[in-house]
Amino acid sequence: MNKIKTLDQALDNIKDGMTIAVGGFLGVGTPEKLIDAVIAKGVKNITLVCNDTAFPDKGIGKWVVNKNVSKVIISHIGTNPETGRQMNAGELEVELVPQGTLAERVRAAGAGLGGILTPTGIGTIVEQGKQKMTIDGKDYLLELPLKADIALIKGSIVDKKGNVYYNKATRNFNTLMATAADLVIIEAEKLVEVGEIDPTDVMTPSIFVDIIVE
Amino acid sequence: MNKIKTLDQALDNIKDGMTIAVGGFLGVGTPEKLIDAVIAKGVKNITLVCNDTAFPDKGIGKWVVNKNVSKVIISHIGTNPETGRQMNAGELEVELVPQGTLAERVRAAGAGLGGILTPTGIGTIVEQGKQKMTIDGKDYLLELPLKADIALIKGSIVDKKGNVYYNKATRNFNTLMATAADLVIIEAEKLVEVGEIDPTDVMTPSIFVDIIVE
Amino acid sequence: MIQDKDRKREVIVKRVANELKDGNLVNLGIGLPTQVVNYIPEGVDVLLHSENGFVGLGPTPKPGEEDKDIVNAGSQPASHVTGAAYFDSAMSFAIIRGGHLDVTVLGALQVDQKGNLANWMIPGKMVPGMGGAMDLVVGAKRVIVAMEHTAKGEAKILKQCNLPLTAAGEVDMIVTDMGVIQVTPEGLVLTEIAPETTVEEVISMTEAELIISKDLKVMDV
Amino acid sequence: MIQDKDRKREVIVKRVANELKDGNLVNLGIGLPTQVVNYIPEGVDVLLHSENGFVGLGPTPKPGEEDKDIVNAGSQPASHVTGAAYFDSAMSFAIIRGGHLDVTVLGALQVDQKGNLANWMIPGKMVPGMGGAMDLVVGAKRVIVAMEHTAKGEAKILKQCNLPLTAAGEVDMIVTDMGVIQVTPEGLVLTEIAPETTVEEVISMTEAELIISKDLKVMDV
Repeated sequence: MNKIKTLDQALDNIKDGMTIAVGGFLGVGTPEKLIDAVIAKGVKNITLVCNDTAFPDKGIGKWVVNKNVSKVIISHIGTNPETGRQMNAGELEVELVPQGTLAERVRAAGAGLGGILTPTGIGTIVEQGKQKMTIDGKDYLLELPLKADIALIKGSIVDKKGNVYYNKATRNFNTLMATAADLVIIEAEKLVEVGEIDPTDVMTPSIFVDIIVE
Repeated sequence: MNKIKTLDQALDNIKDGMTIAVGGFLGVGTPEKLIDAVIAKGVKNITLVCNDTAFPDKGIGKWVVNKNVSKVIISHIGTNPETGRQMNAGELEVELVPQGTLAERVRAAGAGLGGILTPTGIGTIVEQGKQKMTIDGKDYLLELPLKADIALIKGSIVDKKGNVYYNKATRNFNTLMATAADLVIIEAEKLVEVGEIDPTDVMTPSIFVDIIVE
Repeated sequence: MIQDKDRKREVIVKRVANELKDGNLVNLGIGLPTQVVNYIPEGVDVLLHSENGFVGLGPTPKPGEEDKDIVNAGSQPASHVTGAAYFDSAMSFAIIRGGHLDVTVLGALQVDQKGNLANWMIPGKMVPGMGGAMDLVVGAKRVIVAMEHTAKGEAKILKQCNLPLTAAGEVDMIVTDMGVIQVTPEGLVLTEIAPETTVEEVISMTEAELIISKDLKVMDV
Repeated sequence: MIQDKDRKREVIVKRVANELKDGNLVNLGIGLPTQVVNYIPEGVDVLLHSENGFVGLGPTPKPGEEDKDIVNAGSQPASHVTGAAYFDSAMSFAIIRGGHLDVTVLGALQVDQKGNLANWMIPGKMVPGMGGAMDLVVGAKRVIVAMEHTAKGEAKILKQCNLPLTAAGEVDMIVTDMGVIQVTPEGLVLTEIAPETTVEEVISMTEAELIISKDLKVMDV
């Protein structure tokens, strides 16, 4: 099983209308080459699951600027004025999710959980449309799993089998997104031979990675 | 803040009747010195949260043999005949929890979640007394957080601030137990200076560790 | 009907091994299923999952070469293959429950027509606990039961399990020393029969109703 | 009442810094709260949490010494201290939500008598999203709001917030350029007053009802 593909081969899997989860936090730990390739291909109507929309010229923000995205499920859009503009103009649907809830919803999808109960959002508009439950006298919201068709992630060191090591603050949502998508494409900052990453230090096991691009 | 203590100092925190979560899987990744010290101190009526009761002469199984424990919340007791004997004789209360559910319940306690929905146990006696919920046509059990007064864990490499690295298969429940207890005592296989573990490779951040014994 | 105990076990594990596909992530239960690893066809690259926290379980180390920090889920000395990855118990069961495991192979005390499985306790007699079995059976894409067809002459494949269940309706396939049975919405279908074995023998050793496949083959073992 | 903008900010961050205890794990919000780090008293060893995935946030690196893989939660170049630890977003928010954070310091658009906080959106005008703020305010053991007392002369400490809430009843303490206010079951209690400031000035700049502490002190800034 050779998982190493060209950008073109990897992009064959990405179609209009898909839900795509992308790793990264304000552009750090984001697969920029994959992002650019999606723009070049002109993919449309993507539902984006990501922490934020980064910046107009960096990270996933470029998808917003280039109108590849019709909906974002996201915790923060403040660093990309274009996201707010499109939202206010009715061109882009924005579902805001507290960052910790976003992490748990994606994790739940990857871990086969039907949902999780979080106190975050109680007493706020985040409650709207959600089931509230009281456990031990404390209120919680039932938050449901969030799954994607494709995850695009970035690894600092990736071996040819797909084991991943993330350097410093680049890990963020990459580990979670990899567990919650039908197909996972990783952009390797550094591609190494199988065995070069100590098995104890692997952060995303190869089983989650389908396609590797350099 | 000097977290490094003698076994005696660490043991001062452990009292009769406490709920104690212990890392390890069939004795691997288990803090044997701490286990022996609890036996030597003669602590009684412990409620034990652990994956298994290991073996009569290895790991946490020694607590069962020495009658330090009045209740176990656990996924497997089959490797320690004494656990089954005490259970059948009415001397020990045994709450059996599926292993993945145990992991999620402990994680939920550490992560501030009010509970999680799992499909595991549906259609079995594990359902008893639990709320069932249907999400997207699939049935789930609501499983509640599981917290401990004290966690006893074992680290392969521990720095003097309490950052932990677990070698190979010794990680298991240690990372989870550390998040879900009021006080965490770690037994360091190898104690190193702060900074000797690369921050990217830390598996349990120092913030979870209160006391380090060698 | 095969009489030799060793041959019986060989037939079961060899047949299960042939079910594994290249690239599969597989969990092999303690006991008989563990031996499946010795019969995986050449060219089929399978990654083994170990509940205690890794993918890439390797062969049993030679005496003197054991690593105290590597054991399998049964606590026996183990090794890892090149390209393995270790993780904690939350990730281990996220892999299982999240549907990332292609195949789980387990033993059984009882299986029934609805694909119900009982393999974790005999009330008042043997209560080892479910360990990871309930998660494995619910979470894996395919659940294969590998067991001897009967226990002390008594049927284990029943109309309805009477022992506490491990999971309801999750078993996909049963491989025994007498044949291969698929669990289908119509019921249990005998699709393969063991060498030296007759359909009448299988039926007599099975309490559940068996549909005999029109394409009944002899197990290639 | 302090007039100088820089002095106002200094008063706020200095006073907040004095709230931090040795060994505390602290999250400092983007903007003004970030500057608290510059005033932490000597001998007080505080570990800073960064939502994007680490504890042990260090000082801003010198130009030319930036590491592209280390940024703070506002995406500015950052560093880590010796003994830091990186992790993923699930762990980052497990720390926050799980009550492992001793103090979170955030700015506010509005705070009210019940400890309600609004700091993440002005409908139709500014909708940056809540980011990690909702989790931080719900999860941290202590929530300190650090902000200028008014915005363009308008009160921000209200009887009742009219902007969408970040969280209900979670604020413990409000530190402004005019004083220190504790959120108690009885209401807002002014416990400290800024230098050059009168109680009347504070009351006139506050819409909420203020209880003036009998032990009212001048802020040590």
